[in-house]
Amino acid sequence: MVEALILPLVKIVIVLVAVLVTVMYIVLLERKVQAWVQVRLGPMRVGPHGILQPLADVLKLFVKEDITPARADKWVFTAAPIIVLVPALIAFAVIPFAGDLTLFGLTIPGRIADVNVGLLYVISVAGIGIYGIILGGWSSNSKWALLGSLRSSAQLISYEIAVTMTLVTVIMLAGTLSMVGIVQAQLAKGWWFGFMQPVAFFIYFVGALAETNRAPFDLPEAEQELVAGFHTEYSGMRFAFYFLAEYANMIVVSTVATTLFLGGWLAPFPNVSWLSFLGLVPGWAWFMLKTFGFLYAFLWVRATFPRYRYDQLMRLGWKWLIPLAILNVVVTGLLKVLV
Amino acid sequence: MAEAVAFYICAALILGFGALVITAKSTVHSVLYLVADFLCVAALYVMLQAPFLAVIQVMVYAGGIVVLYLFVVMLVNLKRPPEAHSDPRRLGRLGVAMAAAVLVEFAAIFALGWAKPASAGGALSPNNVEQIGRALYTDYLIPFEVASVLLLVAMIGAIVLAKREL
Amino acid sequence: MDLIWLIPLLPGLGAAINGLVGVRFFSKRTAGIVACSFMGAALALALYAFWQLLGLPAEAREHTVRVAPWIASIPLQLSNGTVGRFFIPWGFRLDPLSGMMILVVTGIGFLIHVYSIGYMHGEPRGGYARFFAYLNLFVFFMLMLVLGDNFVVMFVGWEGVGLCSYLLIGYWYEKKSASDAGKKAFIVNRIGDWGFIIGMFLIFTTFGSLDFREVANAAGAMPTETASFGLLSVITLLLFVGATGKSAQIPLYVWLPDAMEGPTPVSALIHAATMVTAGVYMVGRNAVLFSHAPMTMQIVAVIGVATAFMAATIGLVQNDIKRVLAYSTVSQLGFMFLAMGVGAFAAGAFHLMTHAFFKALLFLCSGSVIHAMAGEQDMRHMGGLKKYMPVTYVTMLIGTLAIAGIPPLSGFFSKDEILYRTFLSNRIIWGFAVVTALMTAFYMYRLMSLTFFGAYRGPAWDAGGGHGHAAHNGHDNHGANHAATGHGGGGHGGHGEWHGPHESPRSMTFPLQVLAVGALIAGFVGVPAALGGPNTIEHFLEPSFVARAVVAGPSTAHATNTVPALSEPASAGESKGETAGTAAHALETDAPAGEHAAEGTHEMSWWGEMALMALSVFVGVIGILVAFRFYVRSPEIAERLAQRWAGPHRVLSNKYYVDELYEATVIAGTMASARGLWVFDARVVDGGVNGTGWLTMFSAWFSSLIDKYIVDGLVNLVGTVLEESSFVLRRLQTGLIQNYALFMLFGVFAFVSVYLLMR
Amino acid sequence: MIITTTHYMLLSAALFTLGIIGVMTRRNVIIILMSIELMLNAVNINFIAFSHQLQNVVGQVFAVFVIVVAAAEAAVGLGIILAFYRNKETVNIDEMGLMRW
Repeated sequence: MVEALILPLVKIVIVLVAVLVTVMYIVLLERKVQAWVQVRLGPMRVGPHGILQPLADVLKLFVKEDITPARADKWVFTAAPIIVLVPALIAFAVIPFAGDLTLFGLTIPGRIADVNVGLLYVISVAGIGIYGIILGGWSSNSKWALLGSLRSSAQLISYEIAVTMTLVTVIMLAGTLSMVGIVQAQLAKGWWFGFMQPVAFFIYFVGALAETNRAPFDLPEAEQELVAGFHTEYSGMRFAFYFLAEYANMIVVSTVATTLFLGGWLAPFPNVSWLSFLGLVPGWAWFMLKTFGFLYAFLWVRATFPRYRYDQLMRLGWKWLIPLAILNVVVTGLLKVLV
Repeated sequence: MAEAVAFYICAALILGFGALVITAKSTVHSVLYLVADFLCVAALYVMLQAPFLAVIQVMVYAGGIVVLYLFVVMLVNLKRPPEAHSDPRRLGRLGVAMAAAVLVEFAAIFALGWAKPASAGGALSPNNVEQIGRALYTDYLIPFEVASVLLLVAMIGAIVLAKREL
Repeated sequence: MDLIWLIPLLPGLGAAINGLVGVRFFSKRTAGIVACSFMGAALALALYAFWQLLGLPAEAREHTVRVAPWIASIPLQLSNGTVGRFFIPWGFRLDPLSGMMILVVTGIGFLIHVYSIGYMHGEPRGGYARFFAYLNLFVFFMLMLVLGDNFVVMFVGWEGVGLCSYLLIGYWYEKKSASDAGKKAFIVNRIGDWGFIIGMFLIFTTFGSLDFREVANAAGAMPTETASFGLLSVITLLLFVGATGKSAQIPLYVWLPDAMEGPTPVSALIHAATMVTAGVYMVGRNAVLFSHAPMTMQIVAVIGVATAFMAATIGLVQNDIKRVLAYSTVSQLGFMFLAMGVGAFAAGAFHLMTHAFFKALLFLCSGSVIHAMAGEQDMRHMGGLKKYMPVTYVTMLIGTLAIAGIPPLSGFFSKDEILYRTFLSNRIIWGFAVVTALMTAFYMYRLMSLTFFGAYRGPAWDAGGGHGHAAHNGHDNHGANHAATGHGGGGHGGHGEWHGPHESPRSMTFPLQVLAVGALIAGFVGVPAALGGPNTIEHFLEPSFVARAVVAGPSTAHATNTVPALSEPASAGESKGETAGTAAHALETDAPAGEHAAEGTHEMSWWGEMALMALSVFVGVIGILVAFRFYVRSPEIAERLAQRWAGPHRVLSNKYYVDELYEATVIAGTMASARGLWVFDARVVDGGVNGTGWLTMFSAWFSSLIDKYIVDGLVNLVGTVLEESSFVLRRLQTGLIQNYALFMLFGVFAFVSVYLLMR
Repeated sequence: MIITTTHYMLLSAALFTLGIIGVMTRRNVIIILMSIELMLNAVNINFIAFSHQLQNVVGQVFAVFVIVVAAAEAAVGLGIILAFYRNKETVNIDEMGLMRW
């Protein structure tokens, strides 16, 4: 009873809290990083060095008036942010944050569930999130929102293909769809798949930027053109949901990248004997470290690159990344057969 | 017991959402009900020890096909209600009656146990992704290839149809 | 000598340049220089080749050059059942006969080219270049004819010279008589070519080759057809038909006099010196074949002497200066064929050469006269031109004496040789030949007399310009006048204002002088043994007329034996003492020798030969003297004679009515049969076609009825049935998809119900 | 209370009938297409139920093929609807009678 019900519930609560706190502080981190890159200070007023700024933001969003546009489809308008947020959160169900932990005599797996089609689960759940964006834009009954949602969904669908193709190469290397199995395969091979599949890793990174609508692919919410994209008409708590979902998605793709390409909870080079002291650091710490590294790359890219034009974005996706990813699959298959 | 509860909940949701799909006034709502219906069907698949199919159902149906429907619904920006015009010769009620009659007949056949399913033959492991893959790439290779050609043709056909001018 | 293929090619090149470029772009001067320089080059090359040929030993004087294959080897079945190779190379062969011919062709051709520069200068620029292109082209084909080492290459040349002859006779094509004459020459030649081609076919199927040397060798191995008229006789007769066409013999001579419509240099070159001798050359080339067919030889001799006699008689009364020369040419060609016919091939070829010289000379002189008289050709309007044109007078006198056979001019030697050999062969023919020689001397001197002696009878001229205009150079602008006055009677056109007879320019008199020298001395290459000469030409030419002794012994002996008086050409001189008596007898009688002379008198005593010579000289002198008396001393005698013998005179003047005869028979027959064929075509063939058409239309109409009522009826029936039934059935097709689906659903319901009911 | 394959078959039949009723009654072509998707899903439920019943993977393989066909059908069908809508400004199936007599 404890292992079947209580333990998963506890883990779910832990993960949810951790994700929400992380989101809050990722926002602060983003503002700080942006500021430092632009030689500014960033938020400084709330708490020392603005450390309490996220709390203030949350408070503001909670108390703000929630406006529903007059001719909006209210039902859908309300449901859309939830449809976005829920898949982003349930995707964490199959992410292995750590190896097996032993606590109070119990062996606790370092994840909520180990589904044998875990990777496909992540992909399919991520696909559901698109509905939220489309419906949000459509139900707002606003041109800005509609155009933003169309752009966004087209972009998501396009880059989903390339990203899925890179995942196929990982599946081919690991021989399993299970997230835990993929990490164990990296342990068995002695190499992170990021080193074995640099091309796939690169495509995944670019695709992840586009999937999460991050700069330089933040076309759907391009402020200068579309005000705020699909969530132009949202405010207050519903806007907070979208906001949350976006950053939660960032964390999802970062954790997936960590699991697939960077060895998950494994210490670097676990089978190199003189580096074994790295194993003293617990697995969940390595996982956090890698995930934050990946997230930092997101922020870094945002501060560095200018935004793509829409046709350039599509051309990059369809004419470069997808063919490259398919080629990568073919080459990987050939090498698997020949080597 | 738990399985039965889960089944009846799932079945109720499936039929309920199905009914909503065919009765909803707004096409967009109809699409949303369809998605919900599919998700429930996916849950049913999980109960039937077909997790791969469940995931595929979500990924392809919910994540792909129904998005397409949604797009089309949004693009078909109708100026008048889509069901405004009704041909006097249509036999809708007769169709419903006939469908009900067929359902009753089938239900009779199933419920009275006249059609007995055969007993279990092989062994299906819970993790059957590998089995499906083997079947697809060995015994069903040619249907698989034909299906891929079908998809390619459908893709080209859809592009040709949807593009305003080539 | 390996470059002999260049000899024909050079004039060909000249023709191409003048014809393709010159007609449009060359000035008259350039065109003339181009043509003459190519001819000069060909002449130089020919001389060089000939000199090399002389350097070889007598047996080896035969050199073949094959430039390229033409018709690759085609296997064809022969008459004897074996398979022959029909292989035709572009082969050229230089041997004594063709060597002599190329010298004649290039030498005289060159002189006539030079002459033409002066003679044709009144022509417009394009026509001038065209003329020279034609002339060069002619020389090209003529050289091909004489140099070709097989029948086909020879035939190319043969047809080519025919074409050039046509082009040049019709050079003034605006004039109907000229173009008619050209067509006549062409068509009459075609008749002869027909024989030639059939002969060629027969030769190939008989011998399996068309190479002259191979054919001669093969023929040499065959028995002489003394008794029967065999295959060789047929072949040679057919070849001779070709020769009569080209060389203007009875019955195909009629085109040659008309050919005088062409410019005079053309007459000289083609219709006197070279082309017309092609037939003679061809017969000589196939001497072995002919000598194996004595019956054909007999025919050749008879035709030859008949032609000679007939043409000479016509020539007696003609008044057109060129026509006299034309008939003279026909007559002399007859002599050559006579020589061939009696087996004196070398003598015939020798006469060919000397004739080329003096006849070219005579024609060019006549051209000079015509030039001087501004196109006048009628001798009755000439006279006394001696003082106006001394060079022409002297050279023409030389030519006349040469043709009349006065020693030591060239004509004497060759004609005497022919007469001698004829005497040995057949006395009757010899008699005719002697009479012809007499007439030759007569009409030639008549021509001289009417032209140069006596009083001037021509039109008066405007003496205002004096005589100082003599040198007509090319800078005078005659073109416009020429075009305005049209072409004078066949010579060259108007000179604008005519200032009376005058000597011709240097370019014309120079060839006259050269040719006169030739006519004087050309005979010395053939001084007969009787006069102590070596008779060089006969020895030189002999290898061309015999089969090569390549076959085995007995047949070789046979082959040489069958060439009478040729295999041992010098025997006449060596054994002169032995048969002196018979010869004397033969000389005295001067009558038909009878049958015993046919075989027995193949050789004569020295005295006999001398006597024959004296006789021929005597005949020549007589002819000259009579002509002198008739036409210079007392012209009224000629008129009296003409009146007394009015009938024969009219016949002669009208050339025995041969043209009219042909008109009435051949041409009218052809036209009539053509009309008949046309009627046949119009009535029977067209009627058949129309009948077929009508039948087709009728059957089409009938089948259309079937189509309309039966086939269409069935189709319409089907359509009607369907249409009617559709009125009922289309009620089901509401266009509502759901209704269709309902039908399907109903089907499912029915099946399930059946399942439920049946179980 | 054991859930047998018959339960799944009854569920499938009910869902299929719902699809039929949708096809029969609605005039919006898009909804008709969606009803057809419902019917296909009903078929898939049957396939997988039998796959479970027979412990045989072939049923699932066929379900995959059905999904493939459904995807193709949706793509082409929606393409046709778009093209038709562009010309006639309607998606009402009762107004799609061009080929009727």
